[in-house]
Amino acid sequence: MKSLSLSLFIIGVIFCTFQISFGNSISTKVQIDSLKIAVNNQQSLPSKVHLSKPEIQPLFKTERLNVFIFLIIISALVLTFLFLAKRNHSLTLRKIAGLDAIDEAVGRAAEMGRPVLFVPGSMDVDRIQTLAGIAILSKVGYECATYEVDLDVMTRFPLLMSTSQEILRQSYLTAGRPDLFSPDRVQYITDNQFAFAAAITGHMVRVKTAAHFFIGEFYAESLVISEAGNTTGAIQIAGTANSHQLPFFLASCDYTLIGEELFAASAYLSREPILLGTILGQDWSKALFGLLIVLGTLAAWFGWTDFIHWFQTE
Amino acid sequence: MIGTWVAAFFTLAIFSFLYRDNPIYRLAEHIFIGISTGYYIAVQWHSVVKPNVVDKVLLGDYLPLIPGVLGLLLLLRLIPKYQWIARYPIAIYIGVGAALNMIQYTQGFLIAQIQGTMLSPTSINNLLIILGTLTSLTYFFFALEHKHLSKVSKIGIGFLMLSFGAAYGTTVMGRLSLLISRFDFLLFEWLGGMF
Amino acid sequence: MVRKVKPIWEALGKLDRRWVYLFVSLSILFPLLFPLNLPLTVTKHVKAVYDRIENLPDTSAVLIAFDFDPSSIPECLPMAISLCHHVMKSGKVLIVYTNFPETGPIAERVLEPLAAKFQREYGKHYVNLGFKPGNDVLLMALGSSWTTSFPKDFRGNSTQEMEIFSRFPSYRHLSFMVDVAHGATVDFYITIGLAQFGVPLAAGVTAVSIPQYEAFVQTGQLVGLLGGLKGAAEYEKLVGTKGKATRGMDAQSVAHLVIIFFIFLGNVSVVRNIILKNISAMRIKK
Amino acid sequence: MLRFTAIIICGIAGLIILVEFFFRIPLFTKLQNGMMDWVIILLSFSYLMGGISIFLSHLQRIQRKYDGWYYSLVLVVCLLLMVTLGIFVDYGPNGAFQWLFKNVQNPMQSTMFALLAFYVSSASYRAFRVRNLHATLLFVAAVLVMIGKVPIGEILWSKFPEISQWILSVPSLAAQRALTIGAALGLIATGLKTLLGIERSWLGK
Repeated sequence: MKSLSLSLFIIGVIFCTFQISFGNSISTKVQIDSLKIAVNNQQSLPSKVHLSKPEIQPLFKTERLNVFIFLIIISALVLTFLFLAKRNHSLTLRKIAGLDAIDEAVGRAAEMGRPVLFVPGSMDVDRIQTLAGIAILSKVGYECATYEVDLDVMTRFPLLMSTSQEILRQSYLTAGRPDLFSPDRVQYITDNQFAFAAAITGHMVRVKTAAHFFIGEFYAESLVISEAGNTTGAIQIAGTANSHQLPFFLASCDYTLIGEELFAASAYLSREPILLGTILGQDWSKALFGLLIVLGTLAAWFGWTDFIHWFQTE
Repeated sequence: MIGTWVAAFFTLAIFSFLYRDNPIYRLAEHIFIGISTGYYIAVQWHSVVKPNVVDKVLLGDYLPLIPGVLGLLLLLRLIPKYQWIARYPIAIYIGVGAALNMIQYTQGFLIAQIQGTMLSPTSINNLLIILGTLTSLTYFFFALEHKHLSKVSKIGIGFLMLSFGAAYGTTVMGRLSLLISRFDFLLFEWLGGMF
Repeated sequence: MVRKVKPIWEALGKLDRRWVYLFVSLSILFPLLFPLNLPLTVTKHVKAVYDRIENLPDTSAVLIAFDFDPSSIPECLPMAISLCHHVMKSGKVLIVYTNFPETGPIAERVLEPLAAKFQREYGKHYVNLGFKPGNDVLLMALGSSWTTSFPKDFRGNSTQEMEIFSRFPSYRHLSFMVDVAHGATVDFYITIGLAQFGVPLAAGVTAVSIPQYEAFVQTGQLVGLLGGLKGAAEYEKLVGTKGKATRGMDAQSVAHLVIIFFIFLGNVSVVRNIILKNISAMRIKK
Repeated sequence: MLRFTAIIICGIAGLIILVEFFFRIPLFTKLQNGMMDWVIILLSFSYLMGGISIFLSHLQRIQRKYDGWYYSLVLVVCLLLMVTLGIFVDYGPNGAFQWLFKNVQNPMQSTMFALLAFYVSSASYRAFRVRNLHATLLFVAAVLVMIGKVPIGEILWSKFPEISQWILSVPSLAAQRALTIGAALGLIATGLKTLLGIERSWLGK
């Protein structure tokens, strides 16, 4: 009860400060006449003219109708799939090709008897891509446990290190080999961007790791790591949503999860309803947009321009 | 002149990382973080806290006191015990940011880009743009496991590879321009300055 | 039987990386010391920006946003200098501000010499508002008025009495703007500046962002696009100044050739192996 | 419970922006303008908080004598020097504050990214292998764009700049458009979940 009253008090304080600061406008009569939708003189405001008070303006800014409808459709799709994903857990995505590449990479490392290196991105746990990286770390951990391969994890933030340790402990347990897990193989190196990259390249060359995973949020240091890793001859799997870093990963890695494929792979693995629902909602929105593009192309071909005009932004 | 020498020293200190990670580089790195963080704090004071809050309050307009106080609450996030208070000021700008994102990216990015792809497929280029956009979109479609969809997304990955190839080329171009300007500085402003 | 690959091909693919550093450095130093002055043609995206500013009526105001930090000075600063040069030379009113904390003083160092050259009066013909955080939120606030968000300009004198802001009280009154940016700030000038306030814009971006903003030129959301050092050099040529960008282009040309040579060199052994494998495969089939 | 209040406030703040965008209600326009000025001030304080947290974390390293703590000492001294110079001494164009910014911070920030030019060039040589069709397409597009974007390319063959521009404005444009649509959808969905309180990571622990 105490916290309820306290929170109501806080909302009250903030609301009445709004009222004080903009008091005069609330007390004035909300322009009821603007509620009467003026049917004919629907004159859209040329932005150059200073906002002189034209006569009755319709309440709803009709020139933004298409934005309104798009937002409603996308929200409806995302929310329905969120709801569905929460209710029945059989809802899933298609197989992501990158995940087979992970099995193959760990298998190869087992053959060569060399350890595997995993870098969950160069950002902390509060980033979405890092969470996706950790979801894939748990699968790699599971594979390494079954193939009895050593797994080194290098992180740039202490919080990410402890989270990765917990994730790995869990996946070694589910693989039935808790004895193989050693927490000190998960290291926090430094929070400096380039020193972190230098430490990783040093580790790869020294320990001669056979498979490298660079999955998470990377910036300019991605190039330093993937180039050095490539020259050691190891098989490399990368994944990030930062499109500026994708060209380098694509050039120097054997398989790369591109942009949303990273989130789809982590949703496929973790089955986490919110992430799964969001991806499905976005997918069907994309399907709708694809349909709109096809319709628009036909409209443009046959000259039916007011269909295209409907999408005209201001 | 001293300024140019100082700048040249720090430029070479950073370039020394190419050889290997060394104490001079670490020292220069920490000096950089210290100076830049101090700079950002001073700039925030002079660009917002002073003109928009302190000066206005001194002139008798007490309205900005409210966001000012909320801002001070934000600083409590540094003290673990009172971290929860900072949630309220953060809530305001997270909410504003989220709503702005929704409006902006629907109007300026989604609708405008989709409308930009509604081209009459008479010219080869238009056809390629339409085909490329649709096939690339199917590459990012994860909902259905569909036989011939995977063939379509194979074409999409082709377009994506061309696009990332172009991005690789422009990135090399951009990074080289940075290196050219550092050499330009070392050659003409530093060494040139001496002759 | 696959013929044993001669060690020379293998060695070429395995040179130590410091050789690459050496060749790239030489490929930049030589053209800087002995300029080649290679001819440069202006592309249509850059010409479109120049024509738009040139044909604006003299009473119009143009905003040049300095949205880059020191790491992008080499590509973005020459663009900003030649754009401000052009706006001042053609007699339009110039407003400058930045979303980056480091760039207030940099803008000041650009505007001072130009204003002296074209006798432009501060507060009447041009103004430097300096930095303010907020990005898209700041732009939304500027939609209603410059002076509430920027009570003081970069030099600290109050903006209320300035003649510029009585003639152009808010962002909506701009006729055109160019966002010289190293990253995503262009996005909200498109989604808010253009879509909500109706101010047309062009962008001057680092080379890294060229592919991304090409799509916005095609939809007409961007009037034009200056890309990387080459875009800056082209605009310098249009405006008739010989700045740092033009000087850097020779080195850029030679460096590109060296990098392309290394890409081919790296792939020589790979391509040879593929060819050899195909030859031996065909021989086995026969 | 208190977390719930923060989510409500976040929702209300977002709602005001959304309502103002779609409906002409002068009250909401006034509220939005007021809120924009508030958010600018709050953002400024959040950057201040970021700077102070860096200061505190390095201060802690000095007290606990982590290895390399003397580097942190240098960092803390530089930070305090800049803050005192900037806020209390002289913020003007020819003061020590701007001198340090111009001659220490600027060159290092530019050089750090210039380093990447070396890594890009060595990566192009050692890592850029034509392993499969995808890598070949990447290779072809990269080389053609690079050769077309410099004056010497035009001298070698007048068609190079046209090819380079064609790659950027047709195939690359189509793929970038798909990426832009995907990214926009991601941001809209995240914005929606944040306003409805489904996405709570910003609340922290």
